[in-house]
Amino acid sequence: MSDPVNFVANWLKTVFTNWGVSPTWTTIIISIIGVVVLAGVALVIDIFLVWVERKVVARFQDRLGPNRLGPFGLFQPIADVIKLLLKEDITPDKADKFLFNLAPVLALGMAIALWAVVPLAPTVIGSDLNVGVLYIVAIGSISTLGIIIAGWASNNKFALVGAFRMVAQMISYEIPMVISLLIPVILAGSMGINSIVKSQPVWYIVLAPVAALIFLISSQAELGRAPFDISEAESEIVAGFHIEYTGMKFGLFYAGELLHALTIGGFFSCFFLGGWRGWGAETYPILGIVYFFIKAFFMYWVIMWIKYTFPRIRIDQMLNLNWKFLTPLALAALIMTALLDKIFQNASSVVYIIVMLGGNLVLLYIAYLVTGIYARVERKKVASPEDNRVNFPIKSGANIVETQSSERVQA
Amino acid sequence: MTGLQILFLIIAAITLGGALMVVTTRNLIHAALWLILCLFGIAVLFVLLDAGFFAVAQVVIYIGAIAILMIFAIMLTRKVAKDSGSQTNSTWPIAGIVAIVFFGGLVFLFQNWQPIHTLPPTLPQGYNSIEQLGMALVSPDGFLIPFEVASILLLTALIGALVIAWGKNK
Amino acid sequence: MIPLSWYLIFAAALFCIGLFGVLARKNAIAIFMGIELMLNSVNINLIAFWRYLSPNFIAGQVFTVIVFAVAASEVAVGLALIISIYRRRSTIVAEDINLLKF
Amino acid sequence: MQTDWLYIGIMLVVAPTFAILALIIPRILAPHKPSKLKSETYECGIQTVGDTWVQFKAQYYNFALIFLIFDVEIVFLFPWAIAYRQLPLFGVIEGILFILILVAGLIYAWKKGLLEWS
Repeated sequence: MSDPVNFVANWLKTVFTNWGVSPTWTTIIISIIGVVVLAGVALVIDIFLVWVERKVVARFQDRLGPNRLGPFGLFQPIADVIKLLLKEDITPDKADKFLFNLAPVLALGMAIALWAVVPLAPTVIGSDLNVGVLYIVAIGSISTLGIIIAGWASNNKFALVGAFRMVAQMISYEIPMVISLLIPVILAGSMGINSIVKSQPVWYIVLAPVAALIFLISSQAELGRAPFDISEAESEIVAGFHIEYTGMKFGLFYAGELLHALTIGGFFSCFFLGGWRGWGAETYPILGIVYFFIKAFFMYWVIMWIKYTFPRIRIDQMLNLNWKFLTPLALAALIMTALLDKIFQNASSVVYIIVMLGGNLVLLYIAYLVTGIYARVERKKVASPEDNRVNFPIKSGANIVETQSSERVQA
Repeated sequence: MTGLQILFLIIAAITLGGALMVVTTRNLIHAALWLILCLFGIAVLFVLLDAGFFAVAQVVIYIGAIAILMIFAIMLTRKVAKDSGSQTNSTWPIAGIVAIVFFGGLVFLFQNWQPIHTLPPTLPQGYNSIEQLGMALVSPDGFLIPFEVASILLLTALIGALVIAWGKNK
Repeated sequence: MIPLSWYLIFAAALFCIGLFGVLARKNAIAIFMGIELMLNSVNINLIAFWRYLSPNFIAGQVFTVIVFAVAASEVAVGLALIISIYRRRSTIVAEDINLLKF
Repeated sequence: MQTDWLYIGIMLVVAPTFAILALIIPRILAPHKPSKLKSETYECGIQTVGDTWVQFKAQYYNFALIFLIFDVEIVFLFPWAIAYRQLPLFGVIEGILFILILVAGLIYAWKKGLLEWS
């Protein structure tokens, strides 16, 4: 009974075979059952995430959060869902009706679809695709498209501006994210996510901390969460691309964002924290599921921590951070990892780990120095007497954040 | 008729329908979205052809980048996109005839070619075509020169596009 | 099993629809969409030939990758040209761009 | 191989179906009283002026362009990364050369000030 999921699957297989169902159809039916169960579990977790999010943000802000409905307010999200289901659904007259409805479906659907390749345990994985990493990127592209559709179909100025900002941000941050994903692929020699997890006796966060950091930052931007939430800056464009959405349609966007955040946490744990790996996970796959979710929720907590700690950054700062800092750093890390790994691949594992870790730390230190010099030059430019105070760089359509804090974000 | 064949026919019908909508729809944004549907159908066909890498690459490059670039370009030139008049040339019937004749000619040529009725050979066990592709791309006996030239091509395209679009203003 | 001919006919049909788009559409961006369809039909052919005729010889896949790069470059430069024309002439209707016509 | 994709295909059908279900249930349960005022375009309470023609900032296009080129580059690099274990040092350096050539494009855009948001 160490592996209940496969036990049930095999039992179903024998049942169907005894009924005289052909092997092909057996596979198809079991796949459908597997998909429905996985998607259902993802949705239930998603509802639960509403509670987690509200509770954690309350704690960060020294509040209590939902605490009336059920123990620790645990039934609050259920009440939320019932409320959303009973709310009137308004479609604006000028909206493109079909596309307007398609966008939230894509938002939640793609967040669920990502779970198809997440290895929950050594033997519990929807589909051990040999192009798993690129599959994640591809699904990310489709969600980007969903946002453009949402912004355009709403036929609303705020929605369109919000969608453009969001898309510019998502496509920009996709570059460092994918480059940082190339590093685990190189180290594991495979794009299959399960094989990447399997090849991590030493967690990749030790071998490639720079890639882990870049992945964390850029996926935060990919999610459009604070500090990268200029796309829904309440003070200027009200709510961004989902301004016209009401009731359950908005609920789908919200649920999609929360589930996507947890999924990013799960992928981070797969790529850099050893996924389901842990004591006894090989023999008792059920333990692997527990380890995986502990790591995924830890990373989800980190993502929330970042979200509720940093102020929103301006759009020019957002783009600068991406193109002038993260992308070059990611490329440098990729080149360094490829070279070091090739040169030291026959060295003993202790030497190998020290070299990789050392290389990454040296790279981080160089990046720190270069950014410091760059920041000093920029500060001098801003503080030079001829344009002192008059041309204080308040960019159009961006909210005002102090230059000081922005430099801290960039550094 | 096997299940795979039915699947192929459904996908092919959706893709060709999407392609027809691309070339006939008035609203350019809609045309771009139909194009995306069509490209997605082609990605599914790549899966049927055992080229999973190209399926995801198709989605990443065509849908994730090229289609979005097109939508941005449509947005930039929106005064035209709103143009409610006819979206086709006056010579469109000729174009239609040319296309149909071309299609007929291609199908006629296929008939005289023997290997067209081959069925796919089974791939060897454990054959990793992505790995083979990666090896071929950087081995000097393989496609090293095209690989590096592709890089230079992309670089030239980037610089050229930036210069063409914004050259004078900076 | 799907015979090779199905893929070839499908690709031919897609190519001709793209050709029609290129010849018939007014808007330059729509013409680009037609070109994309044609390039994609070529890709299907390349992959189908690789799979059916020479699965052990990887050239078909390499060509497809190169076509991806060419398509991306072509879209980048082409759309930049269109935007450049739009900024100068405020039109992207292919018929109206006739400075070089004689 | 094909069974892996079968699962993905079913997932890509089922996942949106779940979302569509979530949209259909309110149709049955929720009240539906449309009014002209309610279905107007929202603009902070004031009347909407003109149509949705917003000034599209040309910079967005720039970034999409750079993104496109780098995206293609990354797709080229994935087969290289998978074959990485089998490659000699020479092959690895080929891949790095490929990256460096494209970095030149990034540096060009940076130097020309095309990465600035103005």
